[in-house]
Amino acid sequence: MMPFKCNAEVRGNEKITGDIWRLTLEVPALARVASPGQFVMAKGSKGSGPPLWRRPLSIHQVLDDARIQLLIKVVGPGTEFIAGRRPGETISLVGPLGRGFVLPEQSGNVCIVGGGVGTAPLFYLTSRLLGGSVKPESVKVFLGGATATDIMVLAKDFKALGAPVEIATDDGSAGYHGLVTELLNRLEPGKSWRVYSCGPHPMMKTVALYCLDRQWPCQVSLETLMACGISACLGCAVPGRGPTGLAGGGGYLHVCKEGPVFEAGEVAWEL
Amino acid sequence: MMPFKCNAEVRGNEKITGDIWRLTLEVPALARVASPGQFVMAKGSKGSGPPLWRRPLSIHQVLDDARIQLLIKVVGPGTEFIAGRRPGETISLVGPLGRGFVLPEQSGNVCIVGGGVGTAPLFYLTSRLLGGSVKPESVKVFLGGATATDIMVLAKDFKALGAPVEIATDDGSAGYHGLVTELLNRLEPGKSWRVYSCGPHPMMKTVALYCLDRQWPCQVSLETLMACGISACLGCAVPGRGPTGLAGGGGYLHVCKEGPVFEAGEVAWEL
Amino acid sequence: MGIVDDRLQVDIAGGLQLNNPIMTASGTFGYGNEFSNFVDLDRLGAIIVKGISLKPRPGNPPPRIVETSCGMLNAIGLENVGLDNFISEKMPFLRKIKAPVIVNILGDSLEEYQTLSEKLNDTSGISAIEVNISCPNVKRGGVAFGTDPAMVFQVTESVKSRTSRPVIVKLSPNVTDITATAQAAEDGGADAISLINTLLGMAVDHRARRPRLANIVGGLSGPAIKPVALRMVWQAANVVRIPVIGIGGIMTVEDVLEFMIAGASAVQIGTANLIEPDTTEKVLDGLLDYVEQNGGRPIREIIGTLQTG
Amino acid sequence: MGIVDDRLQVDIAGGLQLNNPIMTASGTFGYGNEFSNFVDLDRLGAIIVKGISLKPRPGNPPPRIVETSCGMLNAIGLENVGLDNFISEKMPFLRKIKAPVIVNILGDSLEEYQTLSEKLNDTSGISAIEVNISCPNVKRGGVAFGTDPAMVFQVTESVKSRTSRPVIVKLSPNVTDITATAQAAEDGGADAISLINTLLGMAVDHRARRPRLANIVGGLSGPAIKPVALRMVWQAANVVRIPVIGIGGIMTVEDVLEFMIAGASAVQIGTANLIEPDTTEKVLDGLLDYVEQNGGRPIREIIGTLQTG
Ligand SMILES: Cc1cc2nc3c(=O)[nH]c(=O)nc-3n(C[C@H](O)[C@H](O)[C@H](O)COP(=O)(O)OP(=O)(O)OC[C@H]3O[C@@H](n4cnc5c(N)ncnc54)[C@H](O)[C@@H]3O)c2cc1C
Ligand SMILES: Cc1cc2nc3c(=O)[nH]c(=O)nc-3n(C[C@H](O)[C@H](O)[C@H](O)COP(=O)(O)OP(=O)(O)OC[C@H]3O[C@@H](n4cnc5c(N)ncnc54)[C@H](O)[C@@H]3O)c2cc1C
Ligand SMILES: Cc1cc2nc3c(=O)[nH]c(=O)nc-3n(C[C@H](O)[C@H](O)[C@H](O)COP(=O)(O)O)c2cc1C
Ligand SMILES: Cc1cc2nc3c(=O)[nH]c(=O)nc-3n(C[C@H](O)[C@H](O)[C@H](O)COP(=O)(O)O)c2cc1C
Ligand code: FES
Ligand code: FES
Repeated sequence: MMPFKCNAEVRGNEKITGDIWRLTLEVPALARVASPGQFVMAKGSKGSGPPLWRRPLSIHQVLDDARIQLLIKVVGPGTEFIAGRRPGETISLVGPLGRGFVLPEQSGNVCIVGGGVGTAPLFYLTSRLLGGSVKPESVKVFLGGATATDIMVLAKDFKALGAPVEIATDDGSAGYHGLVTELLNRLEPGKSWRVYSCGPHPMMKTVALYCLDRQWPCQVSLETLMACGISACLGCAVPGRGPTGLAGGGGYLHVCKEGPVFEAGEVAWEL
Repeated sequence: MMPFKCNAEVRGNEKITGDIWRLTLEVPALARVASPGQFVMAKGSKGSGPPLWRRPLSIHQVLDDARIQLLIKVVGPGTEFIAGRRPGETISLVGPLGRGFVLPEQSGNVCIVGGGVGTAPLFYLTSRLLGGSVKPESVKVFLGGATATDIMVLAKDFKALGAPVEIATDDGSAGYHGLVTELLNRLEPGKSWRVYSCGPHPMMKTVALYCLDRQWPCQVSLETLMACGISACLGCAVPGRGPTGLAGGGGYLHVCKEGPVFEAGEVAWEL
Repeated sequence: MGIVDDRLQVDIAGGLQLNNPIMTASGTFGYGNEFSNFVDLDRLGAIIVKGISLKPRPGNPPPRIVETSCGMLNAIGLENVGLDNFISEKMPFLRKIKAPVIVNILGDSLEEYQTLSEKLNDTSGISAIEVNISCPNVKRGGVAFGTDPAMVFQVTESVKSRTSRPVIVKLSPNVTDITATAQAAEDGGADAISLINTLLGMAVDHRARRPRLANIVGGLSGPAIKPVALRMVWQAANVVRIPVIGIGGIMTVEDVLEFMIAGASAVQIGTANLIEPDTTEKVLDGLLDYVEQNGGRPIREIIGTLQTG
Repeated sequence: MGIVDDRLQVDIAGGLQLNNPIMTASGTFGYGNEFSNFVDLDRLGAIIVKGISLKPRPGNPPPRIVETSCGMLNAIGLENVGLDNFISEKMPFLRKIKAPVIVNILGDSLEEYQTLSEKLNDTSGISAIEVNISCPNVKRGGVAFGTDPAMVFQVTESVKSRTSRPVIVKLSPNVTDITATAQAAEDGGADAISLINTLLGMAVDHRARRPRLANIVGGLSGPAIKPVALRMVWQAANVVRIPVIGIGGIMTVEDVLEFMIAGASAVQIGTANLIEPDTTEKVLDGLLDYVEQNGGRPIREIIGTLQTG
């Protein structure tokens, strides 16, 4: 599906926690075609900024083939502008962008590992998985956050999808006291797991290496700075592995084009 | 009075016509000291812009020594931002700035000539004149605009002050069909008039030369681009006359410091 | 909009006539296909593709880009597919587009520029060559070429001698005197000059106490640099007789008019494509409106009409 | 804040120690008194006044300024009251301020620079001289001085020979190689260098088809130029041993930290004063907070700590 530019009308804007907001946008053309793991480039200013660049945001959920939802953590001027839009206002979007998650063709065990606002794309993924060949009882959702409030609303939403959720918090205020990656040890080692992950880079690295060790299929959604999101600037490079990867004598992967979702083995984690 | 920087709270925002707004700001420290013809530099953006510079705006009226009013015509991003502030929001101001109008020490005939939004500072001036030594019957207010809607609300406000108002419109939709400067011929030539004017540069030039011809005292309030308003950048230069003026072998006048109000004879109109 | 509007036509580079003055700046428009869903590529004045070198280049390590006030820095390091892949993989698509295709080339040595010119001369569907002598990201060669008039002359001359295609020389703004390099390009036989490439800049992460670009320095582009670009276009247009192509911070049709009035026969849009991918076509529509509001006078009449008296 | 906080002290220019690294940039802070209601002038690291010439100058005709994307152009043309009026009218106020006063000088000839240096040497209350060899607004002399290393050397040497005050040489960014002029200033005996002055730019009114500045070109300043300034400060600091003073687009304390990490011993704040007249003091407060958040380590420890490995 080729990306396009459009104006999306804000239909709802819900505060999740202190600095996290969920926007509901009416934009059927996008909602109909966006697949889990894809993202949009949203204008984070009036006119030509600042900020100058658009901001990449994952598709958090698609409703009724007509609306999309974004989960936004305010970290700077761009996210502040976008998260501050009120119902009735419009936001300029370019999308759908990038290569999303590859959904399993058959049923099997699936593990979702999300960290903080990185969980955004995993929600749409999980609802599609459960709407498809995957049964709730063969799914495990591990969510990590700094503290309980960061993650409780999301955990509730995942549970509402029917998925069993386990939580880890840095401060122990909810669930396991520690890193979400440590929950991976709870997966029965005998089984094979298909793992999907999104979150801070160190978290994904741990997940990826854990899975590579066990030869479990694992897909991660990377984040980089992006100027365009449409593979025009080549700014979003990450070192790749294999024949076309840097580590294999080749070059860089482009997160907005070949990603943001990669197989764990495609990324040169050591670089 | 030394200028200072402050945040003023918006108390009211009234639409005058299509693109003209009247803002009422709670800012007692300024309201107590601002004299007619002085201006403020208002921030026309969030953060450091764009626009980068503050925007010069005349003090349109002072209420109860506590509030000031600004009359703003939206012509670009700065005025759009300022005119768009809602009650409860604040605006950053630097002021009061510049040299205002010199009020007459004795009674006498006074003529006020305003063009479009240039009329802004003349309103505060007129209320101060009428509150002082000047009698309503010895005042004439000439207001010009492109069309009736541009000027009718202002005309009503001036009338409410008790001043007799005559109007000129470019399209003849109200009052005299022609330039406001042509109304000057209505002033009884035998009498001496003290003239105050603000508006587009060509209009003020006509007024100034008309008065200089008749040796009537005349004060004009000039507009230039301003980066600072506090006589730091020297950007707001206009050619002056006389020993210190360019035409007299001297230099430039600085609108934000020696002005914005000048005696008609101080300005080198021909340059 | 299938029919050509001759009121927008402009001449650049050795008899090459463009249907309109709106071109894409190298490195900001990929190889064209990335934008096929955002603009009608056929309508563009010309498409200039990402700079091509003889061999594929992986480019610089990340981070490669950083946002600045009204601009951005890039240190992509001229990542590109290399000449052979370009011809085999990218040209088939580009040949189907009605807009002229201009190939931006870069090399580490005179020989590389020459080989590139020769090989492109044998490739069909290429309307002109733009010689990038000014990219600040390549540490060898590139910088010296772009800032030394003698080298500019030499590169221009050797590219010209190997190709029958019109040659545009793209100048670096990181020089004391742009008129010297502009003149050198003209003397070397350039059919046109384009300017400006990016200004050398830097950004610092004060928390990490590290440069924000792995390459330490990068090229500044976007609205921030427009005043410098306009000045250099005006200065260069005052000394050369060949067409000047204006580049730098163009976002709107007003920006295009400013560059043309200052002396540009055509313009290139760069960073704006990254933010609003339909900029080129929007600007083109705006230019058409402008022509119509001005009594249908051809746009070329405004070139170099700046009144400085 | 009457007491001096030695954690903010920095050394610049021939043994001159500043209480803190925050200085005002010439031409954006008037003669100091314009800001006495906005900042506590006593607290500033140093005050650099509007550039002074031997005779009063009326400056350029208007328009002299224009706003650009995240920046501004000025072509004030170095309007100033002249040396004698400066000494008689402005110095009495400045002598009462506790902050060191640095006088920025400009001339059309070597002789003018020399005479200025001599006369200022005889004036009390002046802590240092900053030599503006780089202002793009003066058509005679100035431009050549600032861009040619040999001339930079010469001006520096002759100013140094006429004054016992520390001499700061202010460099032009409109050069191919900032390290060459930086080195020339050091070789000429400069006690410090400051950079950057404004980038030469231009703006066009497309409706009137006229330049927006009567002088046609002007100097670009403000956040837009910060990446270029940071790059040049870093480059210059890598080649000279004398202190480097960073200037260009500084608006916030983060900007100050970036310049210092890149190699600046102190900074000057210019355009920001025009917009937020209390910037210098706000930034100073921010710097104090920074020092306190960093365990009270003296700010000078961050100078030139950029890790590029
Ligand atoms: C494919 C993709 C999908 C994303 N999806 C979401 C999402 O669904 N919800 C969400 O809240 N955020 C998401 N992000 C991150 C989001 O794009 C950034 O937080 C945003 O661009 C920051 O813009 P800003 O102007 O608010 O802050 P800025 O001022 O630009 O940045 C604030 C700080 O965050 C850092 N930063 C910004 N962007 C990134 C990045 N991509 N990686 C690492 N550090 C960064 C900056 O260096 C700076 O320190 C996604 C990013 C990518 C690449
Ligand atoms: C002392 C003084 C008092 C003023 N008082 C008022 C007032 O009370 N109410 C009011 O509405 N406006 C007033 N103005 C004018 C007002 O400052 C400008 O309209 C405003 O700065 C424009 O900002 P902007 O960002 O909206 O538009 P911009 O995009 O900055 O400008 C829009 C257009 O207007 C032109 N322009 C902007 N400022 C001026 C100027 N000063 N002179 C001539 N042309 C200009 C620009 O060149 C441009 O073409 C005053 C100006 C001065 C100098
Ligand atoms: C991400 C990026 C990549 C670029 N790559 C090239 C390139 O490969 N060859 C080249 O000649 N110029 C390159 N440039 C420079 C642009 O073509 C253009 O000269 C410059 O960006 C100024 O124009 P702008 O301000 O409109 O972007 C690149 C610019 C950007 C932003
Ligand atoms: C309005 C204005 C006037 C200036 N006048 C002078 C001057 O007289 N002498 C000088 O050396 N620099 C002058 N400058 C340059 C500044 O001192 C400073 O080097 C430049 O503006 C970059 O810093 P900034 O981006 O913080 O403004 C002037 C700058 C501006 C904006
Ligand atoms: S963000 Fe521009 S190529 Fe990926
Ligand atoms: S506007 Fe800066 S001196 Fe008047």
